[in-house]
Amino acid sequence: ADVTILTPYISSIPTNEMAQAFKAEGDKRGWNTTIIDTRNDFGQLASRIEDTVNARPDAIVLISVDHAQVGDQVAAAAAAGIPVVSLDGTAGKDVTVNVTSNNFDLGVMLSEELFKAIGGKGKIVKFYHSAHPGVHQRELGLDEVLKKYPDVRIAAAHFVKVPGPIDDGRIAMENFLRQFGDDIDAVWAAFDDPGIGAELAAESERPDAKFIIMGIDGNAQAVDMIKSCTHFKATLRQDFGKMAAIGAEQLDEVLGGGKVDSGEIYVPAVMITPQTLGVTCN
Amino acid sequence: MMSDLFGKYGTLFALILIVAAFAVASPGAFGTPGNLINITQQMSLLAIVSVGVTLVMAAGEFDLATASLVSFGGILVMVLFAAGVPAPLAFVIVLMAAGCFGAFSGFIVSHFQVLSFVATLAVGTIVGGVTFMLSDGATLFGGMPPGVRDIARGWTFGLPTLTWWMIGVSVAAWLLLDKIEFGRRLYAIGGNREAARLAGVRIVPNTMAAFALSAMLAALVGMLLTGRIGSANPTGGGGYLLTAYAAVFLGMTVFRDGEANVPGTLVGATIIAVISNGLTILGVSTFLQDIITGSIILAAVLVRRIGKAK
Amino acid sequence: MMSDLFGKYGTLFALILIVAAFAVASPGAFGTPGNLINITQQMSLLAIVSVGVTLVMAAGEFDLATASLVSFGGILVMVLFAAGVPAPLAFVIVLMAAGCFGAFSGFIVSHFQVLSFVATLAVGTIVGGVTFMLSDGATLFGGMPPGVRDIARGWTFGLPTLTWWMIGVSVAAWLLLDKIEFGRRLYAIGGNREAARLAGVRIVPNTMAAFALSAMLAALVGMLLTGRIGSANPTGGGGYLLTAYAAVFLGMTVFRDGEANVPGTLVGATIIAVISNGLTILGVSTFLQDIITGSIILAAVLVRRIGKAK
Amino acid sequence: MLLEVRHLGKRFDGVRALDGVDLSVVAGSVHGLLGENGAGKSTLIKTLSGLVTPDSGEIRVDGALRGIAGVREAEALGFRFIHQELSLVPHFTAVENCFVGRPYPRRGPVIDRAAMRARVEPAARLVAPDLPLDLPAGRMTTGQKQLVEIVRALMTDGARLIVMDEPTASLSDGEAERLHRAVRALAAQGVAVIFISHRLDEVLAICDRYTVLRNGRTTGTGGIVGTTRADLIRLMSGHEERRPAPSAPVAPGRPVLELSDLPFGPSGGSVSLTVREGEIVGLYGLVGAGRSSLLKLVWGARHHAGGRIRIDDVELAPGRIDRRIAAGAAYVPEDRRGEGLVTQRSIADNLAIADLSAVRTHARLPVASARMLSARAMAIRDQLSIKMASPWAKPLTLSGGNQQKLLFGRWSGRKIRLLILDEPSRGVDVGAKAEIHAIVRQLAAQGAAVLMATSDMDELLALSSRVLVMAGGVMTAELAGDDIVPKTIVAAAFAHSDRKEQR
Ligand SMILES: Nc1ncnc2c1ncn2[C@@H]1O[C@H](COP(=O)(O)OP(=O)(O)OP(=O)(O)O)[C@@H](O)[C@H]1O
Ligand SMILES: Nc1ncnc2c1ncn2[C@@H]1O[C@H](COP(=O)(O)OP(=O)(O)OP(=O)(O)O)[C@@H](O)[C@H]1O
Ligand SMILES: [Mg+2]
Ligand SMILES: [Mg+2]
Repeated sequence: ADVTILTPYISSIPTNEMAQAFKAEGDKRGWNTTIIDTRNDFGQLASRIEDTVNARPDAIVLISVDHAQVGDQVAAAAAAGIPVVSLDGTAGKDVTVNVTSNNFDLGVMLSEELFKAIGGKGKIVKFYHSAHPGVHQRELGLDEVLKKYPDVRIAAAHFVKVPGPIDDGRIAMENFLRQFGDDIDAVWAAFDDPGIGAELAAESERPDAKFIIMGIDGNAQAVDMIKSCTHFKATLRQDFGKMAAIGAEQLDEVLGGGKVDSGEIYVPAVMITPQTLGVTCN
Repeated sequence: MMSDLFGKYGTLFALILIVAAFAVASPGAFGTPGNLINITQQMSLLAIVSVGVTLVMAAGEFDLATASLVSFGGILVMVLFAAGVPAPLAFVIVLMAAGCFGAFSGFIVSHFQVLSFVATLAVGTIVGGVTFMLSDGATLFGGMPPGVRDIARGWTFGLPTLTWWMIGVSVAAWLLLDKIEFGRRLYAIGGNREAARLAGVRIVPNTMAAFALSAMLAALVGMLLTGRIGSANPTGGGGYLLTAYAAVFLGMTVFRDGEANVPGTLVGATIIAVISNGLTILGVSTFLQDIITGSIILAAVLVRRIGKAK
Repeated sequence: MMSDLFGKYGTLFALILIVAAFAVASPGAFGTPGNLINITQQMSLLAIVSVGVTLVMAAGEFDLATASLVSFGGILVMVLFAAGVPAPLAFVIVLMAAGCFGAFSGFIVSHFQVLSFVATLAVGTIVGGVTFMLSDGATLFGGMPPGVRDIARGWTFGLPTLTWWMIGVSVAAWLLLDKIEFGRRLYAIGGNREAARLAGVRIVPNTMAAFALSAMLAALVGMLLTGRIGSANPTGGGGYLLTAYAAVFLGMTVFRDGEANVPGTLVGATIIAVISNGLTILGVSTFLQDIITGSIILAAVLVRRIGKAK
Repeated sequence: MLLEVRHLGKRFDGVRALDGVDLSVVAGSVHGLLGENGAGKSTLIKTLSGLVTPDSGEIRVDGALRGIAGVREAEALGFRFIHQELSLVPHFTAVENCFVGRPYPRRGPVIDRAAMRARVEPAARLVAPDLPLDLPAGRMTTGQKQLVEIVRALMTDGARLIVMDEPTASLSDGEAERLHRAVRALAAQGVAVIFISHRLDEVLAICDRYTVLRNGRTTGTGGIVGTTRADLIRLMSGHEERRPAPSAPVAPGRPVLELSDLPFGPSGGSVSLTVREGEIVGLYGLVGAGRSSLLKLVWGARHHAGGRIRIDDVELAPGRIDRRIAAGAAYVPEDRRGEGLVTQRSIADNLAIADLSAVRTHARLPVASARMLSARAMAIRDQLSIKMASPWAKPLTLSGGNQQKLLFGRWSGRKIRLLILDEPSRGVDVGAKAEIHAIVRQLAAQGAAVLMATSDMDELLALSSRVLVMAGGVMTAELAGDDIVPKTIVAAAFAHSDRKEQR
C-alpha cells in the first residue's frame, strides 16, 4: 500500500521519531511510505495534502497536526475515501483515528511532578512555544495546576525561538541567571530543547545552582543529562514507538476492510527520572 | 534568433518544460485539469505576496516585513472577529493597519535613506512583536463568521475563489506598474534613483505608496490564509519570505532583464508551485524534493544565461 | 563638526548609549564584568556568520545559503563523528565541503551573472535537502569525542573560548578585507563591477573565493554551535539568516557609508546581542522585546541619518 | 533680464566651489559659460536647478528674488537642464527616459505610448535622426545617451531657459553640428540657453555672450563678437595659453598591437590592424559607429570567436584583461561613471586598483599600504594637476574634468607598451587637455603604441599619425600624413549612412 506521511515539524525530535517509527512499522508490512515536511508552514501543508489526495495513496498519516488547522483538506481526503491516521493530533469526524498522548495531561503531569519536587512553593522559569497547538495545550495544563499551588510563582517566561531552540533557551537562561542569581527554584520546559539549553547555561554560568529542570519529550540529550545527575531531573516521554505501532495496526485493520477500535486512542506517557534510569544522585 | 528568444524567455521555456515533464511522468494525476486548477489555487497566496513584493522591488527596495505582515493580517482579523467586529469592517481595519506599517517603512527608507534591508527588518520585528501580543503567542481557532471562510474557500465561476483573488490582484498590479504613470515613476526610482530625483520625481510619496500597497497585499494574504486553513498562527507567514523573493527574482529573469515585473513574478510563483505539486504527486520525499527543487530553479535561470550569447 | 561625527559614527554612539542605558537600569546584573563577557560569548556565533556574510557583501552579492550551511556544518560533523572519523579530519572535511558549495554559488553568480539572490536561494535549498538526508531529518546527539566540545565551550586565557573564535575570525577577515589586495579587489567588484573588470580585476575567481570563505565560516559556526549545545539539528542554522544580515546592514551604516565592513558588522552584532541580553535581564516579556528591539535598531540607524545634514 | 545671479557662494566641506559668482542671461540669447575644471560651472548650474542650496548670494528670475528649493520648482520656472553626468534610467528606452518626472500623455488613466513617441520624435529628428528610440538606455553608447539627454531637454514645451552642461563632450562633429543648429533655433524662438563647453571653437561659433569663472568667481563676461580664443583662455586660467611645442613625430618601430581577422561589425565582417611603437592611431566615427566596441574587444572585455589579438607577439585570450595589463597595456574607458570609477572608494583606491602591486608595503607581501596609496595619489595629483581635497575623498567630490584625469592617472608610473584611449579628454579643460596630449606624445616617443578613439576633431588632428574612420561598425577609411584633413574624415564617417540612403 502507498502511505504518505505529512507533517510541518519533521526536524522536531518527537515528530521525527514518530515518523521514523511509523515508517519502520510500514516497512514491516511492506508499505511504501513517503515523508513530506513543510517546515512549520501550514499553508504549504494544506497544499501538500491536496496534492497527496490527488495522487490517491492508500492512506494519509498526519503527525502533530490539529486537523482543524487543515480542515478542508482533511475533509477532501475523507471524501476521496482515503483513510487519515493522525498521530499526536486531534480526533474528528474526518479523521479515521487519532493516536496521542493528551498534551494537556502531559502539561498537568509535568507541573505536578515539578511542583512536588520543589515542595509546593518557589519561583519557576517557564519556557514555552504557544505557536505550536500541541505545546500550547501543555501550557494550559500548567496554568491549571498553578491554580492549585498559590505559592508557586512564574518569575520569568520565555517564548522559545524555533529554529535553534536549544541555543535560544541557553542564552535566555544565562540572562535569567544574571537577573535572579540563585533565586530560581525550577525550570518548566514545555519541550525538552530549551530545558537542555537551561542546563547548559547552568553548567557554564552557575554549576552549583540549586534549581531543577523538567521537560517533555524524552529527548535523548535530555535523558543523557538526567542520567548524568545534572539539574535536569525528569522528562515525560510520550511513547512514540507505541503510538506509531498502534497507528500502523489500526491502519492495517482499515486497509483490510475492518474498523478502528475507537476514534481516539490514548497512549500513556512515561516519566523518566534518575530512578527509572537506575542511577542515584545526591 | 533562436538563442535570442531563449535568452529572453528561457525561464518561461523552463516552466513549460517542467510542466511537460511532470505531465508525462504522471498523466493520471498531475496532468488532469483538476490538478492543474488546484495548482492555481495552491500558488495563489504565494503569488499575491510576491506581486506585492514586486511593487516594492520595482522601486528598487526590499521589504523584509512582508512575512510578519502576513502573520499580522491573519492574527488581527481573528482577534477582531473574536471581538465581534463585523467582517467587512474587520477587513478594512486590517488593511489600513498594514498599510500604515508599510507607509512607515516607506517613509523611513525614502526620506531618511536608510537601507531598506535594515529598516524593514526592524519594522518586521516590531510587527512580529505586535502580532504575538495580539494572539498571546497562540494559534487562534474559531470565532470566524461563516461568510468569511467563503472569501478564501470554495469555487466561484468555475474556478477556486483563491484563484480569482490571484487573478484580480495580478491584473490590478500589472495595470498599476505597466499602464499607469505611478508605475513608471516606481520603475524610474528603482532604475536610477538619482536620475529620477534630478528629473523631479517625488521619491518619498511614491516609495511610501509602494510599501503601503505591498503591506496591504501581505495582510490580505494573511486573511485569505486564515480563511483557507481555518486558523491563524503568529508565525504563519514565515514561509512566504524567501519563497516570495525567489518568485520575484526568478521573474526578473523573464520578460525584462533585471526588472521586477508582474508577469515574470507569476511565472516565478508558478514554477515554484508546480515543482512542489509535481514532486509530491510523484511521491518524492521532502528531502529529495529540496535537492530537486533547488536544481530545477538553478537550471531555469541558467537556461537563459547560457542561451544568451556572451 | 559635531554633527559630522554624529553622521559618521551615529550608530556607534547609539550602541554606547544602549549599553549605558542598560547599565544604569540594571547595574547589578547587566553592568557586571561577568555579564559583559558573557555577551561576547552569546554574540560570537552570530558575529562569525555575519563576518562571513560581510565578505560576500563586500563583493556586492548576497548569500542566502548561509543559514543552510550552518545547519549543514553541524549535521555533517556529527555524521562524521558517528562514522568514527577523527575530529581534526572531520573538521577539515566539513570546511572543504562547505567551501565547495560556496565556490559553486560564487561561480554561478559571477560566471553566468545570475542574480545572487536566486542562485544562493537555490543552492541553499539544495544544501538543506542534503542536510536533511544526512540526518534523516532528525536531531543528532551523541558520539561527539569529548575533546571536540572543548573547542566551543569553556574558557581560554581568561575569556570564553567562543569569544576567542570570534576575535580570531574577525581579525583575520578584517586583515583580508582592509589590508590585503584581495579585499580591495572585492570592494572594487562590489562598488562597480564593470569598472573593476575593466581595470583588470578577475571577477570570477575573486567572487568564488569570497563565497567559499563565507560558506566555510558558516560551516564553522555550525560545528561550534554543535559543540556549544551538544547536538545538531538540521534546521539549527535557520535563525542566523536574517539576524546576520541585520548585523551586516547595521554595520554598513557605521564607519563607512554603504559598504559592508568588518568593524561595522561587529558593532551591528553587538547591538543585537546587547539588546536581547539587556531586555531579558530587565525581565521584559519576549513579545515586547521584539517591539523594543525593532525600535532600537531603527533608532540606531536613524540617529546617524538625522545627524547627517541633508 | 531673464536670469540674474549675484555674488553666489557655496562651500563643500572646506572646498570653496562658488566664491561670488555673477551671471546675467537675457531671453533669446545663447550664453557660453566657461572655466577650467573645478571652476564651479556645474555647481552654479546645480544651484539653478535646486539641487544645491547656495550659502550666500541671490538668484533673480525676471527681476524677482527666487530661492529655488527643488527640482520641481526649477521646472515650474521653465528651466530645463542637461546635467554633466548622464542620468538616465537604464531599463527605459529613449522615449520613456524623456518622460521621467514629466506629465505623461494619457488616454483616460492609461499612458498613451503612441502619443509619447509622437512627442519625442520631432525633437529627435532635429538633433539625432539615427538615435534608436526603442533601445534601453543601458544598452546605448555614451554618445547615444548624451543625445537622449539632449532630446529630453529640447522636447518640452514651456521652456524659458535651457542649461546644457557639456552636451557635446562625447559627440562628434556631425552630431554637434546638429545640436548647434537646434540651439540657434531655440534662441531665435526667444528661449535662453546656457551652454557649457570646453570646446572653445564651438563656443565662439554659436554663443552670443560669455561668462568665465575661475576658482568659483566670475572673471569676465561680455559679447562674443570681437572676443578671441586667447582672450577666453586668459580669463579662464589667468595666463596666456601655453601651447607645448609639437614634438617631432616619431618613426614607427616594431609592431606592438596586431589584430588579425577579428570578427567585428554588423554583417560578419572582420578587422585587421597593426599599431607600432611610437605610433598614435586615431579612431574616428559618429556616435554608435563602433569605436568603443572595437576598443573593448581589443582590451579583452568582450568575447570574440576566432581572430587573434597579439601584443608584442604574445597572443591574448578574451577575458584576460589582467594579462594585457601585465603585458604593458593600459586602457582609459569612455564612461567614467559606469566603467571607470568605483565611486564608493577613495580617490587613492581608484588610482591604485589596476596596479595594486605598486602600493605594497613590501614587494613580496600582497598588503596595500595606506602611506603608499596616498603618496601615489599625491604624485599623480601633481603630475596631472588634479584639483582635489584629499586622497581619501570620494571621486564624486571632484569636478567632471578632474574625475576624467583620475582614469588617466591610474596608469601613471607603469611602463606602457600599448595605450588604449576612449575619448581621453572628455570634459577636460583646454589646459589639461594640452597636458594630456603632451603625456600621450611623450609615451609614444618612449616607444608606446597608442590607439585612441575620439570624437574631438581637434584632438584627432593634433595627435594622430594615422587615422582610421569607422561607420556603422565598418572601417571606411585609413588616412595618413597629408590625407588627414577634416573634410575627408567626415566624409568617411558618413559613408555608411550614405550607402544606406543609396540602397
Ligand atoms: N559634492 C561635493 N562635495 C565636495 N566638493 C565638491 C562637490 N561638488 C563639487 N565640489 C567641488 O567644487 C568645485 C567646483 O566643481 P564643479 O563641478 O562646479 O566644477 P566645473 O566647473 O563644473 O568643472 P568641470 O569642467 O571639470 O566639470 C570643485 O573643486 C569640486 O571638487
Ligand atoms: N552594451 C551594449 N549592448 C548592446 N548594444 C550595444 C552595447 N553597447 C553598444 N552597443 C551598440 O553597438 C554599436 C557600437 O557602439 P560603440 O560604443 O562601439 O560606438 P562608438 O562609436 O564608440 O559610439 P559613441 O561615440 O557613442 O561612444 C552601437 O550601435 C550601439 O547601439
Ligand atoms: Mg562640471
Ligand atoms: Mg564610444
